[in-house]
Amino acid sequence: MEAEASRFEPATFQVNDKKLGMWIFLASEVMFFTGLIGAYIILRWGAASPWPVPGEVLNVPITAGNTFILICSSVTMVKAFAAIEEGNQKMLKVWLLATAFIGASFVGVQVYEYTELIHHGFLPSSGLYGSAFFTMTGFHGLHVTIGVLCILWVAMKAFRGSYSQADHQGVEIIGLYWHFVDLVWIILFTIVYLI
Amino acid sequence: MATMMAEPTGVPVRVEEHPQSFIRKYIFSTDHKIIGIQFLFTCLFFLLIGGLLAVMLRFQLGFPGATMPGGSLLPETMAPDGIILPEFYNSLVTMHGTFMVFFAVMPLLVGVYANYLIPVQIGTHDMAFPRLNMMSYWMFLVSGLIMLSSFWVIGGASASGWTQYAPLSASPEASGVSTGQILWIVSIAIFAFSSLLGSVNYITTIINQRAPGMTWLRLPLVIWTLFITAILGLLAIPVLTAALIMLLFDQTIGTTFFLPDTGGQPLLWQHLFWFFGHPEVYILILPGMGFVSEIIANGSRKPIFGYKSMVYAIIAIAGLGFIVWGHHMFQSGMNPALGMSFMITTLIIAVPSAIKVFNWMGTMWGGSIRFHTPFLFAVGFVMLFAIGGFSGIFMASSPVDIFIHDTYFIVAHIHYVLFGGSLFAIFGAIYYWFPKMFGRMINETAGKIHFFLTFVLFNLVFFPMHGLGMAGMMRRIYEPAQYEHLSGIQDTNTMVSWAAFGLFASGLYFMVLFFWSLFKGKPAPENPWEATTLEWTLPSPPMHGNWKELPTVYHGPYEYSHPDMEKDWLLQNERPDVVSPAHH
Amino acid sequence: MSFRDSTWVALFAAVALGCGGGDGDAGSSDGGGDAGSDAPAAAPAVDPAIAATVSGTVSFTGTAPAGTAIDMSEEPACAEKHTTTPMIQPVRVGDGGGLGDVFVYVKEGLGDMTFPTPAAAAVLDQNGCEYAPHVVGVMAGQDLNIRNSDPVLHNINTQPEINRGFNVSQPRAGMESTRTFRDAEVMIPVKCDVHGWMNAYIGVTDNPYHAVSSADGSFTISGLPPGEYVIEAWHATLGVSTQTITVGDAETGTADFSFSEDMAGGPVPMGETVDLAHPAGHTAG
Amino acid sequence: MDWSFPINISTQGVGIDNMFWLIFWITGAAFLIVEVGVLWFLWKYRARDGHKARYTHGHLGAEIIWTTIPAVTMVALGIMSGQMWADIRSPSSFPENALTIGVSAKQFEWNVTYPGADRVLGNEDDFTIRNRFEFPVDEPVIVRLESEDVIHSFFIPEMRVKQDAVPGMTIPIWFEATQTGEFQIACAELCGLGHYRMRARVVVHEADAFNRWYDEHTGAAQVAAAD
Amino acid sequence: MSAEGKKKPRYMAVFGGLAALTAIEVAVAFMGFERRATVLLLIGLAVYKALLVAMYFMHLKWETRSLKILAVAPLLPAAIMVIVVLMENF
Repeated sequence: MEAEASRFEPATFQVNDKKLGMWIFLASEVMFFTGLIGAYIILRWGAASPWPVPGEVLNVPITAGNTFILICSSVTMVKAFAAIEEGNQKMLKVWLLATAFIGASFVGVQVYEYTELIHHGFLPSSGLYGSAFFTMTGFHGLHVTIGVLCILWVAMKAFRGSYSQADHQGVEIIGLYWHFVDLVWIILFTIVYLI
Repeated sequence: MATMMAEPTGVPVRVEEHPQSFIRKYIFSTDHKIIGIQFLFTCLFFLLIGGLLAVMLRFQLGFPGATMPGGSLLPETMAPDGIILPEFYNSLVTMHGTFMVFFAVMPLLVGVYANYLIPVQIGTHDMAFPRLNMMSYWMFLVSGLIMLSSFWVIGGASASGWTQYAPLSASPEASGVSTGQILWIVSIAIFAFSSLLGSVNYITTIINQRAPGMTWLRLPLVIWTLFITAILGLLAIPVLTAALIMLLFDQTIGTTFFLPDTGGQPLLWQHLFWFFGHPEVYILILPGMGFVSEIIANGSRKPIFGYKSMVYAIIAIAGLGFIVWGHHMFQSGMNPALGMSFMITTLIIAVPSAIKVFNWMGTMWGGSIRFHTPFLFAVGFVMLFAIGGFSGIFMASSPVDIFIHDTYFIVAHIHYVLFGGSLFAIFGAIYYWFPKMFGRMINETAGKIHFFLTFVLFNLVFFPMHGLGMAGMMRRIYEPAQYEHLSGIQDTNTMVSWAAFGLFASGLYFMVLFFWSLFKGKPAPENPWEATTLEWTLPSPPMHGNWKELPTVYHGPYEYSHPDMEKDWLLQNERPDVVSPAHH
Repeated sequence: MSFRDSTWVALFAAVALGCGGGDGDAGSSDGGGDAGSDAPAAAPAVDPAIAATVSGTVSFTGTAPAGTAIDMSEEPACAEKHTTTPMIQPVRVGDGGGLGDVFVYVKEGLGDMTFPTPAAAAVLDQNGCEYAPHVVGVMAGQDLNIRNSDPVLHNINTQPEINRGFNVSQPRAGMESTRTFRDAEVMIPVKCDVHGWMNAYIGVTDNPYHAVSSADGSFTISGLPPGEYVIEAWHATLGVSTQTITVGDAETGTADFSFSEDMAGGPVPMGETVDLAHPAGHTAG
Repeated sequence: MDWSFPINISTQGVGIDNMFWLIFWITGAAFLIVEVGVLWFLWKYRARDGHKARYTHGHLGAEIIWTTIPAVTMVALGIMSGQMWADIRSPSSFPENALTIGVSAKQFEWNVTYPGADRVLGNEDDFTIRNRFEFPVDEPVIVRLESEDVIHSFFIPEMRVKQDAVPGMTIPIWFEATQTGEFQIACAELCGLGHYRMRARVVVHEADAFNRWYDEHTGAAQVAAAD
Repeated sequence: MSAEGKKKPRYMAVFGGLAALTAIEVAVAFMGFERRATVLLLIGLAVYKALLVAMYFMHLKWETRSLKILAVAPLLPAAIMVIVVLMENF
């Protein structure tokens, strides 16, 4: 058994599998969004014709609000994590459900935004800006949706009482994913809507 | 046991063989060994497909317009009365590349051996995420079958080359392929996700699950190469996924990322593709280098020469691999200034490869060489990979590349690296670990026959291609001889085609040998090659969960011919009678 | 070579396992839809005793635009088939002012009668790097037999708007490929991307009553049931001209059309459906 | 069997071929060292009774040697190639007042546009000829490459010229022929089912022959413009 | 587990910061400064917000050095790709 004790000799990360795995997965997510956002930057930089002014095509105020919503969801998520760290099962459930709800409403607002834009004739097929806008925000939206589903699943496990002060990796790694998605949105919002 | 469970790492510990149904055990298995074997069988099937496509396109090149034997089996849109059509030829070229790169060589290296070897060589019970591992296999299988099915949809399979250069790949009007093209994209996207799951799994496992005493510099080189490969895949493949999504949307919902009419940039596709594609090239060769290091050390009965420099070379290749992609684009209209810098980085990346070749020679030097089949293939790898490396230098020099770019010179180059390199390493690995995987030996004589057939025929097929390239024969040309400057090359092409058929036959011979040995081969001992790494301490085949109690590692991976010992190999978990002089 | 044969079997077996071999025939029926599926049901055959005929000539007034010479020096195999320099001739005027390559067909008046598809295939040949004929008519569902009489690569790139198009290649002399079009469409442009000058037009109608004017401008549509018809003449650069004609039992009506140089550059309808069931719909435009 | 370069008829080709053979001899030497070395080791160190393998983990000196030698060689090659690359492709290397010809690729033809009598490309007296690319010997020619549909590649083996034609871009290249004769443009980038037939005639004329040919066509062009 | 034993991070403060920065961003975007200044400013703000999220919400602040490196590592190839391809247009 002393063999077991020394099995992480020399300690490299001192992080358990699931968390390490999530961070590694996020690394690949970084590259994925770099592919999309990078393509946008490159196309815009190299565009021959003048690029449309985001503020005139898109509804920035609404999206600013939506950004705020997503930030809120990040806070509730981290609150959930803090709760279970103190072993507070009740608040864990509350905050998780809150996060899921706020996340869902973010997607809702995005869907509304899409319908409005399409109604006003701004489509994926309307030029480079349309292409890039819908592809980038669309795939971010997809990530959010998946995140919401995962959070609901974690919440379900929370109601089953699968998490404890000692062991709550589930909450922690879904949190990592959720905050990453939030982080990506922060970048996207600036690049796509403001610049 | 309890203490092990309580361990913070949550390592799944399955020590005793608990009975499982056939389905759970062999089909939807989470055991890394079974998954590795599933990958092996699937990949061999796809390898066969890829070879078959090669035979067909070689037939057209060798006997332009002749009726292909059995060709009448093909639908009229591919080969009316056995005569291959140009559009079908383009599909053949595309799908041969696709199957060999994505569904044969890459998963054979990563899917099969990363899965099988990582846990048994670093000394743990299983992968960090066994279920993800299973998922990764099934997604791989699905993507492969989707790709295969695209031959039979209206318009046929994708015909824009495995590099899928837009706009040809983005506009059905131009390529004449729509459904097949979409299936290609979807299939590779699924494949990308599958290998992403794999990478996460491998990296986590190698970082967190090493047995006690298995320090970074005691890892077998196979593990090092697989680790770096996983990192390359992790960072490169998502970029391809992103590009594929854009391409798919260009195809289907009218976006214009790569379509110039509305400002899209065709070159953007090439940049994104090759940003993935060049690391991919190293994904395809690094694990092979790992196998070869393992086998050469074993065959020469010597510690690998310059273990550390090997490790650093691997890391250097990976690092440089991310800044050389532009050498695929010297003639693509890329800014010439960029071409300049890419040329320098590309030439530099030849250095670590050279180091490895010399280290392998250094390992053989002063050895006591045993010529078992795996060793023959490993040596074949060194000799042929060297040629591939040299021919690469011609392409790296951008002025020379002006002429040989997109000619058969580069076809020769890629095959010396991917076939002479990767595939020889894979054959070596199959022969080397077959006893461990299936508990039976492959007959040595039969194996050596396979080696010599393959080695000779391979060179007959691919060496003349350097000449064809110098004569100016372009890639992906359905009927070269109708160009004036190529009027003289038909007999070369015919000869190459015959050799290619022979090479395919030797492949079939191997398949037969493989499956025959599976059932009829004589039982394998625990350590048939008298090797030193941890998997050889396990019974052949190892049981579910590998170890009852995890081994402890005392020294480096290749302690052969230790002076103070009677037998000439020292397993990693063996303490020599005297103090081991392992690391200095 | 037997080993290759055997591996063939292997592949197909493998595939049968792999993807259920389900869509095995989808590829082979590529192109203009499959013939059998919606060929007209057995129709009232027109009694030859009362069958009427419409014939006439298409004439051209004015001076035809000068043709441009084609440089076939890169395709000697084609060049040697021509005694005179081959020309691109948008308007082919025969002696006596007859206008050739005009597609004449019954546009309206057959109500919702259906007709059996002609068993004989229409032929579109590629000879001397030119399409022969330049304009060909088929009935929906009728076989169109595309031939290559040249020892060089031609690709047949059809660009319909209603039917499913196809783009097939014929790398060798003597190759044939048979296609059909599911729906009536006037006209379907055809081009060969390897030889920029090669183009042709396929007229697809719901009935067998169509003709292409010969070099002297004459055409004949026979076997018509008696009745009143709208006849349209279509030319690739001069556009269309329509007239109504009534033919009684077993009589022969005459419909002469005349095109003039000032019609050039006008709109030429392409990819129009000709739906006999609803004569009102789909007129020019 | 014709296994070596086609004849070279361009000024740039000389350097390219020389660089090729330089690399050929360098890698050839390395090739011998590796292959002969391996075979020799295999023979010399084959397992024999009573003979045990040397127990060594490597040798720093050796590592340094076989790291530096390749590194130096590569950098040297890089510098030489870089110079040549700049002479061929860098914008500054383009000759002044060279004859400029437009080449536009489409599936599966090369349309060559010559400047009209005024010898200036891009105005109404230009004339376009399908699949015929004619230019004078001993005079630098600039080709402005374009593509209408997909990516093609403009390849004249004897001229040692290859450049992709990318839709949406105009890519200039230049070269100078040193011999007259008839050659072919080949398409070197997969561009669809007719890719393998996408070739055009290249004619390199003596200067005065070229001028005669040119005047005929400019004449023709004016006539065409008239009606 | 990572934050165990350390003093609780003040999540609400971070949240306030993020909200405020977002408001500032929108303001900047419509303030109509000189173009380059706007872009630089916006990018700066976005990066700062991203850092806040990573450091506090994702607890990177309390992780081992090697994990911090792992988290930042992919940004290198990412930056290389974008920057190099941008050079096309120079």
